[in-house]
Amino acid sequence: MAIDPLSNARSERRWAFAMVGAAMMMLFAIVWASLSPHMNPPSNIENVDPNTLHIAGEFTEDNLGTQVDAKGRVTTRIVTSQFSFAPECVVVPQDMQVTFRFVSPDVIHGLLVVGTNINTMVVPGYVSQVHTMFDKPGDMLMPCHEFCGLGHSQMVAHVRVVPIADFKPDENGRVACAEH
Amino acid sequence: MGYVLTTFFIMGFGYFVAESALRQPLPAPRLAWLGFILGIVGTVMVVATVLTGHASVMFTFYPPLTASPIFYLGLVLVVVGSWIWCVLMLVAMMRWKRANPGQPVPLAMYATAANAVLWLWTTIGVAVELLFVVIPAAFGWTQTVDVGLTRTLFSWTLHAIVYFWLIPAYIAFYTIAPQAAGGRLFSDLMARASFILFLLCGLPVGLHHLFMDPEHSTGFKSIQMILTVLVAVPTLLTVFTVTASMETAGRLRGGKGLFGWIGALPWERPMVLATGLSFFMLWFGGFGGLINMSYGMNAMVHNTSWVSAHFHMIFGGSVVIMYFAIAYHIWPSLAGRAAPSVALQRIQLWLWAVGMMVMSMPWHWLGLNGQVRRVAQFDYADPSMSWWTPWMAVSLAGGFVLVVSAALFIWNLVSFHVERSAGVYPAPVKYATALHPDQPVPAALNGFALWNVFVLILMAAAYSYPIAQFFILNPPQAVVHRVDR
Amino acid sequence: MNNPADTDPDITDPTLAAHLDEAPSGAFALAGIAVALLLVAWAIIYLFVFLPRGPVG
Amino acid sequence: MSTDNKPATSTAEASRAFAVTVSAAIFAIAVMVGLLGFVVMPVLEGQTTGLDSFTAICRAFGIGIPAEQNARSSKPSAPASSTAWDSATRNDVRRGDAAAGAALAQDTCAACHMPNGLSADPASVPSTTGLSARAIYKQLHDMKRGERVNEAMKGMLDELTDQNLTDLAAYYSRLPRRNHDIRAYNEVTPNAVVLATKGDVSRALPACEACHNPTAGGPLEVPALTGQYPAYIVTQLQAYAAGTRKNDLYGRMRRIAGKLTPAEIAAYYDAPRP
Repeated sequence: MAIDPLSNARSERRWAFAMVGAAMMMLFAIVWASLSPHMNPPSNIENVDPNTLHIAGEFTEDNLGTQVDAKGRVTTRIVTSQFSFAPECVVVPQDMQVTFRFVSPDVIHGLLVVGTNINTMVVPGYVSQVHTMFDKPGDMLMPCHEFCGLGHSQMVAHVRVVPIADFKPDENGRVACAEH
Repeated sequence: MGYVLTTFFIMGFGYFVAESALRQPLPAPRLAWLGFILGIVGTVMVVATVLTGHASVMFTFYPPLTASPIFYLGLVLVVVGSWIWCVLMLVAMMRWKRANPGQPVPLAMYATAANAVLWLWTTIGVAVELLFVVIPAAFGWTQTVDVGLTRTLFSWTLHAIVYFWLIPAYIAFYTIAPQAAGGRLFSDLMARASFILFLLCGLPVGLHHLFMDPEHSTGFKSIQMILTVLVAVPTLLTVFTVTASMETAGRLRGGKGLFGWIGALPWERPMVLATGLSFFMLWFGGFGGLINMSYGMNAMVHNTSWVSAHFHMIFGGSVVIMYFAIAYHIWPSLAGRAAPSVALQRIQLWLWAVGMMVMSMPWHWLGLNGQVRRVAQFDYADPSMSWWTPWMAVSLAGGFVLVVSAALFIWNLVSFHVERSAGVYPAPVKYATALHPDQPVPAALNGFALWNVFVLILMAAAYSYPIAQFFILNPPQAVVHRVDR
Repeated sequence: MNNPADTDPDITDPTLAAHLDEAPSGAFALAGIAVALLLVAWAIIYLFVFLPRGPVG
Repeated sequence: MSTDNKPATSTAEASRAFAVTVSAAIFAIAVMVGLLGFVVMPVLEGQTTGLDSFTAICRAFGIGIPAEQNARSSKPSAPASSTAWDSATRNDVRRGDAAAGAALAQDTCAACHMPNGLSADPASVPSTTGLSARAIYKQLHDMKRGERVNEAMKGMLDELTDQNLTDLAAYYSRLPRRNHDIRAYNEVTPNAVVLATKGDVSRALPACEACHNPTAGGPLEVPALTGQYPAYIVTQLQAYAAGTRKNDLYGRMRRIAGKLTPAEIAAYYDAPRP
């Protein structure tokens, strides 16, 4: 036989090592991002009964929106339902840690905030929680991104990021969007 | 569309391979026809319910939205039809092995059988979801749905299903394209290893579709992310092996130097042209996929047009264009006539690739900027979205090109039968020979027993607790939302 | 291995050897460039889109 | 290099060696992947967020420990509607006795709602046909609890038990839907038809029929409005916009009605479908 029968196996092996190396480089970058700057998927397994959300507790109608607690932590609670967000506009401070908590009383929804890494599914039966920080002020679009029924396309909300100086909680620690 | 086009194509191509590569008749052709009829009946049921507005739940179902039971039963029939195909493929391979003891199964058949094995594993998730959760809810036997469980079961199917769609294209890359280009397959063993890697790594990775879901923990998400990184490896191996195979063809035709062989390839042959265009689109599709699977990075693009762009590139582009090329390649031996116009076939392939690029490329950028998918209308008056309009127009233009190309494809196949000019009875389809045809094949790469054990172990590791948790933690369920009454 | 009917009688081992002394350098070059560009594109998105969008989780 | 030159046993041995090597490699990868995903990543990440290693690993496996115990908002508030679709309520509504409901309707409701469910005063008394049992039950329950304010109805409902409500819901949900011709109503403007069938994304207004069509798959308690009196729909939209009716879940209808102009409300929706 005129050509070396193992030469192709050698080339293949060299290529395979290079490719596994390339995959490992990406993996390393991903793991680093998850550990050091904390860029992780939202994975907070926390159950809540979708049928009685509105009766009592954290997600009753009057408790929604942004609230600053006694320790100064900012939490924004939003209910996604067919086919709107409640509330449709929330205010959050710039350069502060913000915790979003989303629930659904009916079907699967999902949302993202345009231009940020905020992205989560909202599954009935679970609280979806996202910790984040905004570094620029402005109104950001927050559309529903998972098909939730025939009114899905019109399900849109906004996140209004304001400088800390303009972020003024009332006596109950609550901040809401002004009428627009 | 995704289910029906692929399932029927793959079944047909599998039957063709089983007869042409093994050179033995198909076992139980009547059963094959039964599978086909089940598929047709199921498709009619699905299409009828969707068109009459009784199944506005899309093809990922989205429980607790619940459609007419006829919709789900139709899907079950399609899947059952494809299971018949799987069994026939495995029986055909075993018969051949019994008749040719100690001989390696021809690569095309081995890969087709690998796909059948993969599909049997893949469909378990959606079959369990439909039979035990969704269909009882659709008939009204149950009032609530464990949404986390249904999403997890669907994710079991959701990723491996695309490998089921993809593998026929890879079969063409490895076993048809090098032969069509006049060369040899660079390495038969590497091809087998790639198909096995698809089988192993394609299954335990479905949770990467649920990175943004609240019902799974960081641990299982991250191990499935790592396994997903590994699933890029067989594609990267394929890129090299197929490129090297094409290089042998180019050099045998007189190509010299580092890149001279590329120009020497017979690009006028549709199979060669399609392989080139397919690899070009695979780059973009693979790029989108690498971003999708990168754990935290998924947050930038989850459920946006980016994802649509990714699978239009990789499936609608690189895979479907190979389906076209395979159809052109095998039609002469099915019809008993030569192609009336290879030029029209080339035009059709070019239109498809250009249309798909023009349609999908803008979606990457729009998706990265927050254009969500599965939405019927946007508020283009909103300043944050007004700049999308021209890009959507570009995308739409690409869509029209695709429609023209699809129509031309149908004409190209019809023309085999209507034009008198096509007359010469062509030679039967040949499969590529390996560069070193006598390299011994380990028994493990000539069967699936060992690999099934590993799939079982990996699936158990990746999915056992993520599914069991719904029975252990018993999360609150969601009430069924009927969309058809 | 392969069916004898599949084998092209024109391509003999000496023919292969005569033509394939450079192979697979072209495949290494072409596939290598493609994969390198892929990694670069991935890194661009990672560094210039993903990281600036800030922490979540 | 043909296999024929070798004794069969050596090929079999080589195959076995291949299988063993591959098995070892796959197990090694699986173990490393497991360690990285369940130990290294969660522990390192847990250190920066103040979780001890044990908790971090448990959380990585998803053993029900939320990331942090959030300060629960403790502000007590009366729900807009106390109707909840828990399993008890769903079962009660499903098992309502239509015959008992018919007798009760004859005594209590027929004076205003008429025996066939079609009222004589379309502006203030709705058609009660073509509605699901859940839709009827929800409104009866809310009015009985005073969450939807209606003095006339409250007086009647005070006399009724929850079982009576489910029976009435069962009876009225079985009445045939009112048949009517859209063309008889000249108030329907093209704009209203667009809002009803397509909505308006610039105001985040979903199409009315995304929920109120009988086959829409909207919220469980949503009333189908294809047979409702236009005048009644107008008064209810006005009440939602003014905030005098507020028993809708999470203010969905209040927000929608609030975004509509008075002219749009006047141009009522009545779906052009059977």
